[in-house]
Amino acid sequence: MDHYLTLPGWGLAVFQSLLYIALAPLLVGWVRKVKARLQNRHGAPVLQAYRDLYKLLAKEARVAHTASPLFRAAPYIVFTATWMAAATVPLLVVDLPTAAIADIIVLVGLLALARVFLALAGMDVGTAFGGMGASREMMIGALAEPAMLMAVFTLTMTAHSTNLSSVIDHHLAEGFILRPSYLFALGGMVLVAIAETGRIPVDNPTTHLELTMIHEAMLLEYSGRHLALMEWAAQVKLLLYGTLIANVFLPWGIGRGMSAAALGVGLAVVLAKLAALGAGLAVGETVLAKMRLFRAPAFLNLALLLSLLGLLSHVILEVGA
Amino acid sequence: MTALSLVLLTPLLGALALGLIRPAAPAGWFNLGVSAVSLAAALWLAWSLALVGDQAGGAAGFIAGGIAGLPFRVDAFNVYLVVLTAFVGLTTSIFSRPYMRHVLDTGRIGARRLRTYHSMYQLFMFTMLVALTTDNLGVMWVAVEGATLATVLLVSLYRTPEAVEAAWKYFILCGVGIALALFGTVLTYFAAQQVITDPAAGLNWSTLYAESGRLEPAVMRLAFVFLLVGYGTKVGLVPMHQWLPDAHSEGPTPMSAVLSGLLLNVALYAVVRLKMLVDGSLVHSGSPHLAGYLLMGFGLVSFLVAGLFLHRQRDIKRMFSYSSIEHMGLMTFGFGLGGPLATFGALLHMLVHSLTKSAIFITVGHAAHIAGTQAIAQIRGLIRTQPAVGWSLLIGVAAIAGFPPFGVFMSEFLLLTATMKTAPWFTLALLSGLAVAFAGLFRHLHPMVYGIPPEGQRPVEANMVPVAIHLILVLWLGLAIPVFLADWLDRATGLITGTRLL
Amino acid sequence: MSLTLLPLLQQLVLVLAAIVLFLSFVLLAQTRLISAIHAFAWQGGLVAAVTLVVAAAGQMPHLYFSAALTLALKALLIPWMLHRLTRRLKLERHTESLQSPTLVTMAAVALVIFSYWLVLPMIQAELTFTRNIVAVSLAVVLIGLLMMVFRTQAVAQVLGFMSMENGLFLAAVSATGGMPLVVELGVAFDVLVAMVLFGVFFLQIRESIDSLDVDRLNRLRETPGETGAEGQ
Amino acid sequence: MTMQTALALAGLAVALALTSAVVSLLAKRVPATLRLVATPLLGLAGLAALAAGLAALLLGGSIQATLPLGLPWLPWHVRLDALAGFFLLLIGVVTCAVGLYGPAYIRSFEHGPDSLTALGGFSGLFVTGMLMVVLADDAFLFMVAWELMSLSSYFLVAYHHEHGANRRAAFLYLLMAHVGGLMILLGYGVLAAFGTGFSFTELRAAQLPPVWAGVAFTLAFIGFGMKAGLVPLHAWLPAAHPVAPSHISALMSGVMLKVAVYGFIRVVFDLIGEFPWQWGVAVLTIGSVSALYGVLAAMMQSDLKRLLAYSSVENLGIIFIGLGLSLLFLSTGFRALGALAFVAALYHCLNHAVFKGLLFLGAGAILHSTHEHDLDQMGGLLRRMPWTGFFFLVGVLAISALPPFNGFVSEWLTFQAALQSWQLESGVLRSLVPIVSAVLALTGALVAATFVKVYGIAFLGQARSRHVRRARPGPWGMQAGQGWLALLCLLLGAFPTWVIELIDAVPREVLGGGLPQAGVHGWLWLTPVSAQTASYSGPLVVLMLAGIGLTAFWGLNHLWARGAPVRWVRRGDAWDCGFAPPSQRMQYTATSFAQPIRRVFGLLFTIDESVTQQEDGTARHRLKIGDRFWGWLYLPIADAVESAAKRVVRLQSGSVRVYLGWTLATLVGLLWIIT
Repeated sequence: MDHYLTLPGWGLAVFQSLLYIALAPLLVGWVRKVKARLQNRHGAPVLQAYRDLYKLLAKEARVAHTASPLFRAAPYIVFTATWMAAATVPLLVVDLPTAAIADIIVLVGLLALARVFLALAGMDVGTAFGGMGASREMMIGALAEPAMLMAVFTLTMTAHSTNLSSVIDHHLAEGFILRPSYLFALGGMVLVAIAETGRIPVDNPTTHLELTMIHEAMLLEYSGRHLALMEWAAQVKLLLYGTLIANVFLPWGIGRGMSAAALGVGLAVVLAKLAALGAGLAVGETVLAKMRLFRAPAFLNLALLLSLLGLLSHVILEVGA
Repeated sequence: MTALSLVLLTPLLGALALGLIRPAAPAGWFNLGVSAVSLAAALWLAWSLALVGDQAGGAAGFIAGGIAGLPFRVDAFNVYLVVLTAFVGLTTSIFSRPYMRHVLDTGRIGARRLRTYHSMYQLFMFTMLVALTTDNLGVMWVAVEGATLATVLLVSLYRTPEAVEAAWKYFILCGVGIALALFGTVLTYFAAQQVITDPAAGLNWSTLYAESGRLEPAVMRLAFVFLLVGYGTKVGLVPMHQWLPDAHSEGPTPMSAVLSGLLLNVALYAVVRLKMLVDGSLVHSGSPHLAGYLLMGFGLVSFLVAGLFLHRQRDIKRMFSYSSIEHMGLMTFGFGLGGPLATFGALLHMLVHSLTKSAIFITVGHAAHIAGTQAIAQIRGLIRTQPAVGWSLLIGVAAIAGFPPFGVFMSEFLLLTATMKTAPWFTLALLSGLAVAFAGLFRHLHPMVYGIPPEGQRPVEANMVPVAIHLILVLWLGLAIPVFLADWLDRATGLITGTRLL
Repeated sequence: MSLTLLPLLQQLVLVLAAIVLFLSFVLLAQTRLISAIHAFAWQGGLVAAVTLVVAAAGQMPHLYFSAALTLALKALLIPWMLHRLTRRLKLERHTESLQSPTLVTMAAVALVIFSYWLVLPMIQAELTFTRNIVAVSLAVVLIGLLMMVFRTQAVAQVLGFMSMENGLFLAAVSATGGMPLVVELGVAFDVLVAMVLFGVFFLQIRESIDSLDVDRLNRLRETPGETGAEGQ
Repeated sequence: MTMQTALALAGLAVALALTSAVVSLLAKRVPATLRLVATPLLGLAGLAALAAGLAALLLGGSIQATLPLGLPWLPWHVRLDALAGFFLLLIGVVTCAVGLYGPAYIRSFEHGPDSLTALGGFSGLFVTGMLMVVLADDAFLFMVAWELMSLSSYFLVAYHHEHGANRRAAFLYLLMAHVGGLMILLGYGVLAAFGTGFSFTELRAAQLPPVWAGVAFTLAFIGFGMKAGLVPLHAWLPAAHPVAPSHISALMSGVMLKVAVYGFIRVVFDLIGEFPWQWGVAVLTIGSVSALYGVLAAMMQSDLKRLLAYSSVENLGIIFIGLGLSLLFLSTGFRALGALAFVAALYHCLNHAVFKGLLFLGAGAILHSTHEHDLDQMGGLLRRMPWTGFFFLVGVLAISALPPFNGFVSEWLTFQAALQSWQLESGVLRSLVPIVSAVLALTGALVAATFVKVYGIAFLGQARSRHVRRARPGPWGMQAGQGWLALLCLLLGAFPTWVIELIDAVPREVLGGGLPQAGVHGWLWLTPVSAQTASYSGPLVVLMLAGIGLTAFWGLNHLWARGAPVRWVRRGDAWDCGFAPPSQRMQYTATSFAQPIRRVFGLLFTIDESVTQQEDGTARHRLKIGDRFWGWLYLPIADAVESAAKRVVRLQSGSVRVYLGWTLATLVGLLWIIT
């Protein structure tokens, strides 16, 4: 472990973390653009998400009379926790100190921390919608979180490590092996990612139709920079899940070492993978319809089942063999 | 022998004197005084026995002698019961004085009957002490029957239809039981005559015990069944127990305390003494542990059935008399199990049960006065009305239910571990019995002590000193058995089982 | 066992014991109270007679005293007291019929056989003479108990009880040649006191339930019922 | 400092707790005694226990002594070793907090109708009992202390006895405690039957045949599991814990349940010492069921303290999952992994003691100032009681296993242990463990949902009733008690390496090996197995969270704000999609919050829900959620006893002739038998 606790390592870690928040709106903009195209619309420019964020940051924030201090602290905590979670996922190169600080379980924990504060913030003002959103979010989170843990556990048990860098290293060293467990885990992970980032068919990020919203319901009372942070955190989360799928399940192309070439190649490859994933997401959102809320547990149960099958097929089919 | 004479004469003379004292107030005090002198004499007796020490060869020492031509024998087994009897007799008489004054004041009895009460109280003590100390099985029978006769009038003291009914049942059932015991005694005598030449010594326990190996097993087996059913009725073993709850619930409360705390012990003492004879006689026969098995069977059945009875009680004193049956069952089981550990446990259990149960009955007496009834459904919120009574009842019941740090736990611990060693599967029965009995007690106890008392419930004048003394003793016994007492019980154990524990 | 081998006095004891047993049956089946008391007195007398014969046969002088005691107590004093009580309670004409007399008698017969069977093992000890007496006295005790179970009248129950005592006396005298004197005295005293107390209770019961039917003494019980009130 | 001093300190703790009990006798005359003397003494006892435990853990080794009490041939043995030391520490931590919190809380009882002496006396005895259980070194003293603990806590549960429900709870509690105690006693009996005596040294030396070892294990598991509230023997727990005064609830839930864990560890790991893998599977299964059922049941509750009690069932489940994993690894020869799971379980014990203590104290503070325990009546308390609200939030985050608080660390360690299951030989076990970890993950997520509900409903939003709107912050003592535990929540989460170094003495002593790898990379890095496998840096996570969060806050509110043309934060009515200003009655309630999850997991409960139309046209919603285990386990037993009792009382039919018949029948029957 000491070999990557070096000064350049730390520097690169900071750079990679900054890259996460920098790239996050881009991915969202890209997904929106592809989606618009698929729906035969022109759509906003890819960089529109940045402009929205800037606009929100510049605006004054309005806070309800009934809000407590927690309401104003929550955006910062949500943003920080999501960002920290993202920082642990190798984006360009592996073997960075951030992966040692927090492994995959901590990542899930940090995301849960963000979710808890998001839900609490939603309940703070005391509106019906806030409570509704929080309740639904926690229900979905309660089912998605174990599914996600199970999915990543499949990987970590294969690699005998929960450190994401080690997992990726293990994969790359092993070469391409067709593992049934990975297929299941990947399936579970994709479903979790869809649910957790609030995409169709579980939630709709563009809706404000009161009775179906989840994520938006919790943000209803936010405005200005608070809303910007919350939105930004959501975008980082989308990027995080994208990177997780792109770099952990399909790690090829990620940089191994600190050379500029490795970094460049890493960046290019990850951007390509993310673009493809984003396009896939857009296609999915276009062809699917949003589910009724009470179908969501079934959706997540499927995710949990897939992940668990992945884990079981690993311990039964792969270790024993 | 002087000490023993004093032990026996004090209550006898006291009974005669109390029969003559007319005014009520001094009679209560005099009763107390007689009991105190009895206790002093009993302690003296215990002290003189302690001075005798062990015989050469490790066997426990004893004092033998005659008073008025009758053989008496004092050893570790009975002397501790003598002291216990005298002690509980004293504390109960302390309680009885204000209690009976209250009864007299409320007009439930007149001065004449109070005189009967006091006289019979001491007579009852006398008969029990004779039964404990005599060496002659016939005299023991006479004394136990005498105890029945002395108490039967006390049970019907209030002359309510229920009291008369209870007394009648008590009288008939115990009379029949004791008659059967006499038949057993006759059979024992018959067996003894075949081996012991001196007809006068043929009923002496010491002689019989020395010769027990030669007694005819077939006769002794038969005899023991009669003795067991006979004295077992008096112990309150199921299914001969039916008199017990009636008699305990309808008599005056001090009587319930001594009946439950002492008389049952005396009857069990008789059974154990006789078991020792039978064991000696059967040792070479085909079924050497017959007596033990019978005791275990009766003990276990009593224990379990009484526990279930507790669940369906409506009268507080009845409830605690069933609890007495349960504990007598446990002791019987322990004595039946045999072995030094179980016997030690049973002896200890006798002691702590007597102390705790008499304390509970004393408290129950006050509780019934507070509520004006013995019906469980109408006794409510004692802790709020009179905390001393409520807490005593609660703690007393916790103690009798076998919670440490009270002594009952210590003896139950010994009995359970002894069972675990010799007959592990019985522990399941014991366990469920303890749980069932516990639930039965507490489900009724809770509403009585806790909650909001009904309107108009007022505290009564209560003397909680005896209760406190008893409970503190039980607590002490739960934390540590003093060396002299341990030694004492150990000698008794050695006497009963032939093996000592320490 | 062959009767012919026994001395005459012992034959007499056997005969008397047989009559005691017969009287037990009479007691059991007798419906008139007064007649039952008379039967009981006769039984007591016979027990005393057995004692006398045993004393004569075995040269046991203390048994003469015992015989006198039994006669006084069982044949005279207690029957007299019972008699007086029945008159005081106005029960002279009281009759009581058993529920199913045949069955009860059959049960008593079964008890007799059972008693005999019980004491069979003693045969090994070659105690044949006493064995039979023990069997008879055991039967008398058990029939007394049976009588208490089936008679609903308090006085009749007491008769059953006293007849049990007769069985005990019989056993003590014939099997063991009498208990030590002090015990005998003690037992006699207890029986007497018991009888006095029974008298007291007859009056108390009469006072409280206006009858001497023991089946009506059922207020104290755990099972629910029409009179299922607990003692308050 | 030597072990003698440590033992003396432990003795001092016991003595102080006893003194506290004795001093309470004065409270009848001088009510303030309880507040000014007895409860602070309890706190001091906690402090002494804390010191003794720390010393024992740091020094290692063990020390024995005997006391001249108990049976003549079995004096009371006491022993202080690392395992005892750890649990002393745990008891001490929470007792300290209670000592700080108690005086202010008790003040409200001084004018109540109930006896203060009972409250103080039994609190003292309760703590004494717990301390002595841990110190006991023979079965007899253990049982005495154990039952003393049960009995005195029973009196405390029954303290508010005006309500029938509380009395029933106390009854059920005592009954199950009694049965459990007897089971434990029998377990010791089995061990002793194959050994030479009842002291733990002799029990440890006993050689048991496998069948009897299994019996002893089963008895111990049932007995201690009953006390620990494991499903399905948990029914007493959610009934009893909430009804005690809150600081006692904190002790019961936070500490007493851990004493049960201690007993289980002592008997199974230490005394029996040999274990087949089946035991591990049994413990794992029961632990998983408890964890999942506990949290689901907690989710359904709307009574705050009852919810917390159910959550204790869940946490004990997690602890037993850890212990089960440990048994499984140890039985298959993986000593180091066994130690890992063992440490995880112990760590979670400590954590649960701290945060559950904190939450119960918080619930007590709410009760103290609003007299309300129903979540559906609360709301907006964060603004009324800011400190309590803040500390409670820390507790909520900790119990939800969120980094960087302590609950996360122990859950992380448990996951790490579970993830090593690939090393197991048997495929069945290998596939069992992942399922357990799935349950653990699901549990963790549901806990977060549950406590979001608690915090969101109680502390956020608007007050739902008048007395809650008027809530006042509690006295400083109460807040100090909570603050101390909240601080510990953070410290135990931020510096796991040090904590594990401390705990490590226990597996070294009990299992013969600890976690040598845990702190190899310095205090900053926690690497339980190896750095390659997993690492976590608590201090850095705290630092980064705080650093980034504060930087963002400062940056946006100060740097960025300078250029802002308009007012930076404006207060206004809530927007709420443009509907009318929301009233407090429009808020989600605890019941409605749980509704989606109730729909998903409703099958596990008996749910009786109905909506009735009132006369005036309004509708009334009624919801009753029952525990299915009542119908499955408890009621059948109660019915069986009841019907047996009904049968048996026929013996007492009232007729003297029938009684005589019984005598005759018994006599004849016995005579028949013997010949």
